[in-house]
Amino acid sequence: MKVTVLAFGIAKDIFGASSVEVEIPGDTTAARLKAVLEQNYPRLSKLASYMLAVNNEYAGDDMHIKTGDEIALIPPVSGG
Amino acid sequence: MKVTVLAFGIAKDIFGASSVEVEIPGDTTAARLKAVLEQNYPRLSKLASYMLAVNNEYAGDDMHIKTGDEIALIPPVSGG
Amino acid sequence: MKTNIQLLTEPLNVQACVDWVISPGCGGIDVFIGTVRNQTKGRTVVKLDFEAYKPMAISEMNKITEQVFEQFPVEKVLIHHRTGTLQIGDIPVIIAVAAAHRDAAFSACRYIIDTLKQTVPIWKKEYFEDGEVWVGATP
Amino acid sequence: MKTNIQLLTEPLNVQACVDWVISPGCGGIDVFIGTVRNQTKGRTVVKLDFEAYKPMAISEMNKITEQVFEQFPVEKVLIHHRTGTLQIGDIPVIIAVAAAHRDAAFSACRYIIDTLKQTVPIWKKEYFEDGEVWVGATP
Repeated sequence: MKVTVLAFGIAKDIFGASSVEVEIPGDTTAARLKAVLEQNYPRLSKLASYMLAVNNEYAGDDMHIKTGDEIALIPPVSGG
Repeated sequence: MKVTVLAFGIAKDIFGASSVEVEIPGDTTAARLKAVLEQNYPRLSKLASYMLAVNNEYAGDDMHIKTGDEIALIPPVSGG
Repeated sequence: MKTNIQLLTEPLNVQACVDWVISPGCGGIDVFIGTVRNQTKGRTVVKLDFEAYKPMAISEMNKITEQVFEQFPVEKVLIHHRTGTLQIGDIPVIIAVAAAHRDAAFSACRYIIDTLKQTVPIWKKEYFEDGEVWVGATP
Repeated sequence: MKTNIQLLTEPLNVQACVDWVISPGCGGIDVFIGTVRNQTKGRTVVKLDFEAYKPMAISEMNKITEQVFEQFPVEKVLIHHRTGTLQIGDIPVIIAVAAAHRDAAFSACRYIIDTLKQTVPIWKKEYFEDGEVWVGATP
Protein backbone atom coordinates (compact mmCIF):
# COMPACT_ATOMS: atom_id res chain seq x y z
CA MET A 1 0.00 0.00 0.00
CA LYS A 2 0.98 3.62 -0.47
CA VAL A 3 1.31 5.91 2.53
CA THR A 4 2.01 9.63 2.69
CA VAL A 5 4.53 10.77 5.30
CA LEU A 6 4.37 14.41 6.37
CA ALA A 7 7.72 16.07 7.06
CA PHE A 8 8.63 18.87 9.47
CA GLY A 9 11.77 20.75 10.39
CA ILE A 10 14.95 19.15 9.09
CA ALA A 11 12.94 16.23 7.63
CA LYS A 12 11.58 18.61 4.99
CA ASP A 13 15.15 19.38 3.93
CA ILE A 14 15.99 15.64 3.84
CA PHE A 15 12.90 14.73 1.82
CA GLY A 16 13.21 17.85 -0.29
CA ALA A 17 9.44 18.21 0.18
CA SER A 18 6.85 18.70 2.92
CA SER A 19 5.59 15.13 2.35
CA VAL A 20 6.61 11.98 0.51
CA GLU A 21 4.74 8.92 -0.73
CA VAL A 22 6.20 5.54 0.22
CA GLU A 23 5.21 2.06 -0.98
CA ILE A 24 5.08 -0.40 1.94
CA PRO A 25 3.71 -3.95 2.44
CA GLY A 26 0.07 -4.20 3.57
CA ASP A 27 0.60 -5.02 7.24
CA THR A 28 3.47 -2.84 8.33
CA THR A 29 4.68 -1.56 11.67
CA ALA A 30 6.10 1.88 12.40
CA ALA A 31 9.56 0.29 12.80
CA ARG A 32 9.30 -1.25 9.31
CA LEU A 33 8.21 2.07 7.80
CA LYS A 34 11.16 3.79 9.47
CA ALA A 35 13.51 1.21 7.92
CA VAL A 36 12.04 1.85 4.46
CA LEU A 37 12.35 5.61 4.94
CA GLU A 38 15.97 5.33 6.09
CA GLN A 39 16.77 3.22 3.04
CA ASN A 40 15.28 5.86 0.75
CA TYR A 41 16.66 8.82 2.72
CA PRO A 42 19.93 7.76 4.43
CA ARG A 43 20.39 11.18 6.10
CA LEU A 44 17.51 10.25 8.44
CA SER A 45 19.80 7.91 10.35
CA LYS A 46 22.14 10.81 11.07
CA LEU A 47 19.50 12.71 13.08
CA ALA A 48 19.94 12.91 16.86
CA SER A 49 16.66 10.95 16.98
CA TYR A 50 13.26 10.92 15.33
CA MET A 51 9.80 9.49 15.87
CA LEU A 52 6.83 8.68 13.74
CA ALA A 53 3.44 10.05 14.67
CA VAL A 54 0.30 8.23 13.57
CA ASN A 55 -2.93 10.18 13.71
CA ASN A 56 -1.34 12.88 15.89
CA GLU A 57 0.05 10.45 18.47
CA TYR A 58 3.65 9.35 18.92
CA ALA A 59 3.85 5.79 17.53
CA GLY A 60 5.72 2.96 19.24
CA ASP A 61 7.85 0.80 16.98
CA ASP A 62 5.27 -2.01 16.94
CA MET A 63 2.28 0.16 16.00
CA HIS A 64 0.58 -1.08 12.84
CA ILE A 65 0.04 1.34 9.97
CA LYS A 66 -3.40 1.29 8.33
CA THR A 67 -4.59 2.80 5.08
CA GLY A 68 -5.75 6.34 5.67
CA ASP A 69 -3.59 6.93 8.76
CA GLU A 70 -2.06 10.39 8.98
CA ILE A 71 1.66 9.70 9.32
CA ALA A 72 4.27 12.30 10.20
CA LEU A 73 8.00 12.17 10.71
CA ILE A 74 8.94 14.04 13.90
CA PRO A 75 12.60 15.06 14.16
CA PRO A 76 13.88 16.28 17.57
CA VAL A 77 11.48 19.00 18.71
CA SER A 78 12.80 22.43 19.70
CA GLY A 79 9.84 24.62 20.58
CA GLY A 80 9.49 26.97 23.53
CA MET B 1 17.38 59.64 76.90
CA LYS B 2 14.16 59.85 74.86
CA VAL B 3 13.72 57.76 71.72
CA THR B 4 10.92 57.69 69.23
CA VAL B 5 9.71 54.28 68.10
CA LEU B 6 7.88 54.10 64.77
CA ALA B 7 4.99 51.63 64.61
CA PHE B 8 3.61 49.64 61.66
CA GLY B 9 0.83 47.14 61.15
CA ILE B 10 -0.63 45.77 64.36
CA ALA B 11 1.92 47.77 66.41
CA LYS B 12 0.07 50.95 65.47
CA ASP B 13 -3.09 49.46 66.98
CA ILE B 14 -1.19 48.43 70.14
CA PHE B 15 0.46 51.86 70.56
CA GLY B 16 -2.70 53.65 69.49
CA ALA B 17 -0.43 55.84 67.38
CA SER B 18 2.02 55.61 64.47
CA SER B 19 4.90 56.34 66.86
CA VAL B 20 5.59 56.60 70.60
CA GLU B 21 8.25 58.31 72.71
CA VAL B 22 9.98 56.18 75.32
CA GLU B 23 12.39 57.23 78.09
CA ILE B 24 15.35 54.83 78.34
CA PRO B 25 18.77 54.87 80.10
CA GLY B 26 21.65 56.39 78.14
CA ASP B 27 23.44 53.22 77.02
CA THR B 28 20.69 50.84 76.10
CA THR B 29 20.51 47.76 73.90
CA ALA B 30 17.68 46.76 71.59
CA ALA B 31 16.78 43.95 74.05
CA ARG B 32 16.45 46.48 76.87
CA LEU B 33 14.29 48.77 74.75
CA LYS B 34 12.04 45.82 73.89
CA ALA B 35 11.64 45.05 77.59
CA VAL B 36 10.62 48.66 78.30
CA LEU B 37 8.17 48.64 75.42
CA GLU B 38 6.62 45.34 76.56
CA GLN B 39 6.21 46.77 80.05
CA ASN B 40 4.40 49.82 78.68
CA TYR B 41 2.43 47.86 76.04
CA PRO B 42 1.88 44.30 77.32
CA ARG B 43 0.04 43.24 74.11
CA LEU B 44 3.42 43.30 72.35
CA SER B 45 4.39 40.04 74.06
CA LYS B 46 1.33 38.38 72.53
CA LEU B 47 2.55 38.91 68.97
CA ALA B 48 3.77 35.86 67.03
CA SER B 49 7.12 37.67 66.99
CA TYR B 50 8.52 41.14 66.45
CA MET B 51 11.84 42.82 65.74
CA LEU B 52 13.30 46.26 66.19
CA ALA B 53 14.89 47.99 63.24
CA VAL B 54 17.54 50.64 63.82
CA ASN B 55 18.32 52.96 60.93
CA ASN B 56 16.48 50.69 58.48
CA GLU B 57 18.34 47.51 59.50
CA TYR B 58 17.03 44.66 61.61
CA ALA B 59 18.67 45.05 65.03
CA GLY B 60 20.13 42.16 67.02
CA ASP B 61 19.30 42.10 70.75
CA ASP B 62 22.73 43.44 71.70
CA MET B 63 22.73 46.41 69.33
CA HIS B 64 23.22 49.70 71.18
CA ILE B 65 20.73 52.50 70.68
CA LYS B 66 22.18 55.97 70.09
CA THR B 67 20.52 59.38 70.19
CA GLY B 68 19.13 60.22 66.77
CA ASP B 69 18.74 56.58 65.63
CA GLU B 70 15.60 55.88 63.62
CA ILE B 71 13.93 53.07 65.53
CA ALA B 72 10.96 51.06 64.28
CA LEU B 73 8.97 48.19 65.70
CA ILE B 74 8.53 45.49 63.06
CA PRO B 75 5.71 43.02 63.73
CA PRO B 76 5.57 39.84 61.57
CA VAL B 77 5.73 40.98 57.95
CA SER B 78 3.08 39.85 55.46
CA GLY B 79 3.84 41.47 52.13
CA GLY B 80 3.76 39.86 48.71
CA MET C 1 -12.94 27.33 30.86
CA LYS C 2 -9.76 26.38 32.67
CA THR C 3 -7.30 26.01 29.80
CA ASN C 4 -6.37 28.29 26.94
CA ILE C 5 -4.05 26.70 24.37
CA GLN C 6 -3.24 28.48 21.13
CA LEU C 7 -0.81 28.44 18.23
CA LEU C 8 -0.62 31.93 16.79
CA THR C 9 1.19 33.68 13.97
CA GLU C 10 0.78 37.22 15.30
CA PRO C 11 2.81 38.62 18.25
CA LEU C 12 1.88 37.17 21.65
CA ASN C 13 0.28 39.52 24.18
CA VAL C 14 1.59 39.18 27.74
CA GLN C 15 -1.05 41.43 29.28
CA ALA C 16 -3.92 39.55 27.63
CA CYS C 17 -2.50 36.22 28.83
CA VAL C 18 -2.25 37.42 32.43
CA ASP C 19 -5.73 38.99 32.27
CA TRP C 20 -7.08 35.62 31.12
CA VAL C 21 -5.64 33.59 34.03
CA ILE C 22 -6.37 36.07 36.84
CA SER C 23 -9.27 34.81 38.91
CA PRO C 24 -10.75 35.69 42.29
CA GLY C 25 -9.85 32.35 43.91
CA CYS C 26 -6.17 32.64 43.03
CA GLY C 27 -3.41 34.24 45.05
CA GLY C 28 -0.49 33.57 42.75
CA ILE C 29 0.25 33.57 39.04
CA ASP C 30 3.48 32.37 37.52
CA VAL C 31 4.25 33.34 33.95
CA PHE C 32 7.07 32.02 31.81
CA ILE C 33 7.94 34.09 28.76
CA GLY C 34 10.40 32.70 26.24
CA THR C 35 12.30 35.36 24.29
CA VAL C 36 14.56 35.12 21.26
CA ARG C 37 18.20 35.46 22.34
CA ASN C 38 20.77 37.32 20.26
CA GLN C 39 23.23 34.42 20.46
CA THR C 40 23.60 30.66 20.83
CA LYS C 41 26.91 29.34 22.17
CA GLY C 42 28.60 32.57 21.19
CA ARG C 43 27.27 32.66 17.62
CA THR C 44 25.20 35.72 16.73
CA VAL C 45 21.57 34.88 15.95
CA VAL C 46 19.91 37.00 13.27
CA LYS C 47 16.36 35.61 13.43
CA LEU C 48 14.41 32.43 14.09
CA ASP C 49 11.75 30.45 12.28
CA PHE C 50 9.25 28.36 14.23
CA GLU C 51 7.28 25.63 12.51
CA ALA C 52 4.57 23.48 14.12
CA TYR C 53 2.73 20.27 13.25
CA LYS C 54 -0.39 22.07 14.31
CA PRO C 55 -3.04 19.47 15.19
CA MET C 56 -0.53 17.30 17.02
CA ALA C 57 1.07 20.28 18.77
CA ILE C 58 -2.35 21.31 20.10
CA SER C 59 -3.05 17.72 21.14
CA GLU C 60 0.30 17.40 22.97
CA MET C 61 -0.21 20.74 24.73
CA ASN C 62 -3.65 19.53 25.83
CA LYS C 63 -2.03 16.39 27.26
CA ILE C 64 0.42 18.51 29.24
CA THR C 65 -2.35 20.62 30.76
CA GLU C 66 -4.30 17.47 31.67
CA GLN C 67 -1.21 16.16 33.47
CA VAL C 68 -0.83 19.52 35.19
CA PHE C 69 -4.37 19.50 36.55
CA GLU C 70 -3.80 15.96 37.85
CA GLN C 71 -0.48 16.77 39.52
CA PHE C 72 -0.82 20.31 40.84
CA PRO C 73 -3.64 22.23 42.58
CA VAL C 74 -3.94 24.93 39.92
CA GLU C 75 -6.98 26.82 38.64
CA LYS C 76 -6.16 28.13 35.17
CA VAL C 77 -3.51 27.26 32.61
CA LEU C 78 -2.61 29.13 29.44
CA ILE C 79 -0.10 28.14 26.74
CA HIS C 80 0.36 30.40 23.71
CA HIS C 81 3.04 29.48 21.17
CA ARG C 82 3.90 31.55 18.15
CA THR C 83 5.01 30.24 14.75
CA GLY C 84 6.67 31.92 11.77
CA THR C 85 9.64 34.27 11.68
CA LEU C 86 10.71 35.94 14.95
CA GLN C 87 13.32 38.63 15.59
CA ILE C 88 15.60 39.10 18.62
CA GLY C 89 13.50 39.95 21.70
CA ASP C 90 10.30 38.55 20.18
CA ILE C 91 8.28 36.12 22.28
CA PRO C 92 7.81 32.55 20.96
CA VAL C 93 5.98 31.23 24.02
CA ILE C 94 3.97 32.41 27.01
CA ILE C 95 2.88 30.02 29.76
CA ALA C 96 0.70 31.38 32.55
CA VAL C 97 -0.61 29.43 35.54
CA ALA C 98 -2.92 30.73 38.26
CA ALA C 99 -3.29 28.88 41.57
CA ALA C 100 -4.58 29.50 45.06
CA HIS C 101 -0.99 29.27 46.34
CA ARG C 102 2.27 30.16 44.64
CA ASP C 103 4.04 26.83 45.07
CA ALA C 104 1.66 25.08 42.67
CA ALA C 105 1.83 27.95 40.17
CA PHE C 106 5.64 27.84 40.04
CA SER C 107 5.84 24.03 39.87
CA ALA C 108 3.18 23.71 37.18
CA CYS C 109 4.65 26.49 35.03
CA ARG C 110 8.07 24.88 35.20
CA TYR C 111 6.63 21.45 34.40
CA ILE C 112 4.82 22.83 31.36
CA ILE C 113 7.80 24.53 29.73
CA ASP C 114 10.12 21.58 30.47
CA THR C 115 7.63 19.07 29.03
CA LEU C 116 6.67 21.27 26.07
CA LYS C 117 10.31 21.40 25.02
CA GLN C 118 10.43 17.59 25.06
CA THR C 119 7.14 16.53 23.52
CA VAL C 120 5.35 19.24 21.54
CA PRO C 121 6.05 19.00 17.77
CA ILE C 122 7.39 22.49 17.15
CA TRP C 123 10.72 23.15 15.48
CA LYS C 124 13.06 26.13 15.61
CA LYS C 125 15.52 27.09 12.91
CA GLU C 126 18.25 29.53 13.91
CA TYR C 127 19.64 31.88 11.27
CA PHE C 128 23.21 33.03 11.83
CA GLU C 129 25.17 35.52 9.76
CA ASP C 130 26.86 32.62 7.97
CA GLY C 131 24.30 29.83 7.93
CA GLU C 132 21.24 28.27 9.50
CA VAL C 133 20.45 25.21 11.59
CA TRP C 134 17.41 23.27 12.82
CA VAL C 135 18.05 23.34 16.57
CA GLY C 136 18.88 19.97 18.14
CA ALA C 137 18.25 18.01 14.93
CA THR C 138 21.68 16.45 14.67
CA PRO C 139 24.06 15.28 17.44
CA MET D 1 20.43 49.37 34.96
CA LYS D 2 19.88 45.80 36.11
CA THR D 3 17.39 46.26 38.95
CA ASN D 4 14.09 48.06 39.17
CA ILE D 5 12.61 48.20 42.68
CA GLN D 6 9.56 50.28 43.40
CA LEU D 7 6.85 50.80 46.00
CA LEU D 8 3.80 52.22 44.27
CA THR D 9 0.34 53.36 45.23
CA GLU D 10 -1.18 53.14 41.75
CA PRO D 11 -2.11 49.82 40.04
CA LEU D 12 0.88 47.73 38.94
CA ASN D 13 1.39 47.26 35.19
CA VAL D 14 2.34 43.74 34.11
CA GLN D 15 3.15 44.67 30.53
CA ALA D 16 5.45 47.52 31.56
CA CYS D 17 7.29 45.22 33.98
CA VAL D 18 7.87 42.58 31.31
CA ASP D 19 8.91 45.21 28.77
CA TRP D 20 11.48 46.48 31.27
CA VAL D 21 13.16 43.10 31.85
CA ILE D 22 13.17 41.87 28.23
CA SER D 23 16.68 42.08 26.85
CA PRO D 24 18.45 40.70 23.77
CA GLY D 25 20.80 38.45 25.74
CA CYS D 26 17.96 36.70 27.58
CA GLY D 27 16.08 33.60 26.53
CA GLY D 28 13.71 33.28 29.47
CA ILE D 29 11.69 35.51 31.75
CA ASP D 30 9.85 34.31 34.81
CA VAL D 31 7.21 36.58 36.29
CA PHE D 32 5.43 36.09 39.60
CA ILE D 33 2.23 38.05 40.06
CA GLY D 34 0.55 38.09 43.43
CA THR D 35 -3.21 38.63 43.33
CA VAL D 36 -5.74 39.34 46.05
CA ARG D 37 -7.75 36.18 46.80
CA ASN D 38 -11.43 36.27 47.60
CA GLN D 39 -10.94 34.07 50.69
CA THR D 40 -8.52 33.03 53.43
CA LYS D 41 -9.10 29.67 55.10
CA GLY D 42 -12.71 29.73 53.95
CA ARG D 43 -13.48 33.25 55.20
CA THR D 44 -14.60 35.69 52.53
CA VAL D 45 -12.17 38.56 52.02
CA VAL D 46 -13.70 41.92 51.14
CA LYS D 47 -10.53 43.98 50.57
CA LEU D 48 -6.93 44.32 51.74
CA ASP D 49 -4.76 47.15 53.01
CA PHE D 50 -1.00 47.07 52.46
CA GLU D 51 1.29 49.26 54.54
CA ALA D 52 5.06 49.56 54.13
CA TYR D 53 7.93 50.97 56.16
CA LYS D 54 9.13 52.51 52.94
CA PRO D 55 12.86 53.26 53.26
CA MET D 56 13.54 49.94 54.98
CA ALA D 57 11.33 48.01 52.53
CA ILE D 58 13.32 49.43 49.62
CA SER D 59 16.56 48.64 51.42
CA GLU D 60 15.50 45.03 52.11
CA MET D 61 14.37 44.53 48.51
CA ASN D 62 17.75 45.84 47.37
CA LYS D 63 19.44 43.28 49.62
CA ILE D 64 17.39 40.50 48.06
CA THR D 65 18.33 41.51 44.53
CA GLU D 66 22.01 41.70 45.53
CA GLN D 67 21.75 38.13 46.86
CA VAL D 68 20.03 37.08 43.65
CA PHE D 69 22.79 38.43 41.43
CA GLU D 70 25.35 36.61 43.61
CA GLN D 71 23.48 33.30 43.55
CA PHE D 72 21.92 33.04 40.10
CA PRO D 73 23.12 33.89 36.56
CA VAL D 74 20.37 36.42 35.85
CA GLU D 75 20.44 39.65 33.82
CA LYS D 76 17.59 41.84 35.04
CA VAL D 77 15.44 41.84 38.15
CA LEU D 78 12.30 43.85 38.85
CA ILE D 79 10.25 44.04 42.05
CA HIS D 80 7.18 46.27 42.18
CA HIS D 81 5.05 46.24 45.33
CA ARG D 82 1.86 48.19 45.78
CA THR D 83 0.58 49.76 49.00
CA GLY D 84 -2.82 51.09 50.02
CA THR D 85 -6.24 49.50 49.62
CA LEU D 86 -6.60 46.64 47.11
CA GLN D 87 -9.71 44.82 45.90
CA ILE D 88 -10.13 41.14 44.96
CA GLY D 89 -8.09 40.39 41.81
CA ASP D 90 -5.84 43.43 42.27
CA ILE D 91 -2.08 42.88 42.11
CA PRO D 92 -0.01 43.66 45.23
CA VAL D 93 3.29 42.42 43.81
CA ILE D 94 5.03 41.73 40.50
CA ILE D 95 8.46 40.10 40.36
CA ALA D 96 10.11 39.68 36.96
CA VAL D 97 13.48 38.08 36.26
CA ALA D 98 15.21 37.78 32.90
CA ALA D 99 18.06 35.34 32.36
CA ALA D 100 19.95 33.71 29.52
CA HIS D 101 18.43 30.37 30.55
CA ARG D 102 15.12 29.57 32.18
CA ASP D 103 16.41 27.62 35.16
CA ALA D 104 18.01 30.73 36.69
CA ALA D 105 14.93 32.85 35.95
CA PHE D 106 12.61 30.41 37.75
CA SER D 107 14.94 29.87 40.72
CA ALA D 108 15.64 33.57 41.22
CA CYS D 109 11.98 34.56 40.94
CA ARG D 110 11.01 31.94 43.50
CA TYR D 111 13.82 33.00 45.82
CA ILE D 112 12.73 36.63 45.63
CA ILE D 113 9.07 36.09 46.52
CA ASP D 114 9.91 33.60 49.30
CA THR D 115 12.49 35.95 50.83
CA LEU D 116 10.35 39.07 50.36
CA LYS D 117 7.58 37.44 52.37
CA GLN D 118 10.04 36.80 55.22
CA THR D 119 12.11 39.97 55.40
CA VAL D 120 10.56 42.99 53.68
CA PRO D 121 8.67 45.25 56.13
CA ILE D 122 5.27 45.32 54.46
CA TRP D 123 2.07 44.43 56.27
CA LYS D 124 -1.27 43.21 55.01
CA LYS D 125 -4.59 43.72 56.76
CA GLU D 126 -7.45 41.50 55.60
CA TYR D 127 -10.99 42.85 55.85
CA PHE D 128 -13.72 40.23 56.23
CA GLU D 129 -17.46 40.82 56.30
CA ASP D 130 -17.33 40.61 60.11
CA GLY D 131 -13.95 41.95 61.09
CA GLU D 132 -10.35 42.58 60.11
CA VAL D 133 -6.95 41.14 60.92
CA TRP D 134 -3.26 41.97 60.42
CA VAL D 135 -2.10 38.80 58.67
CA GLY D 136 0.29 36.62 60.70
CA ALA D 137 0.60 39.13 63.54
CA THR D 138 -0.61 36.82 66.30
CA PRO D 139 -0.11 33.06 66.76
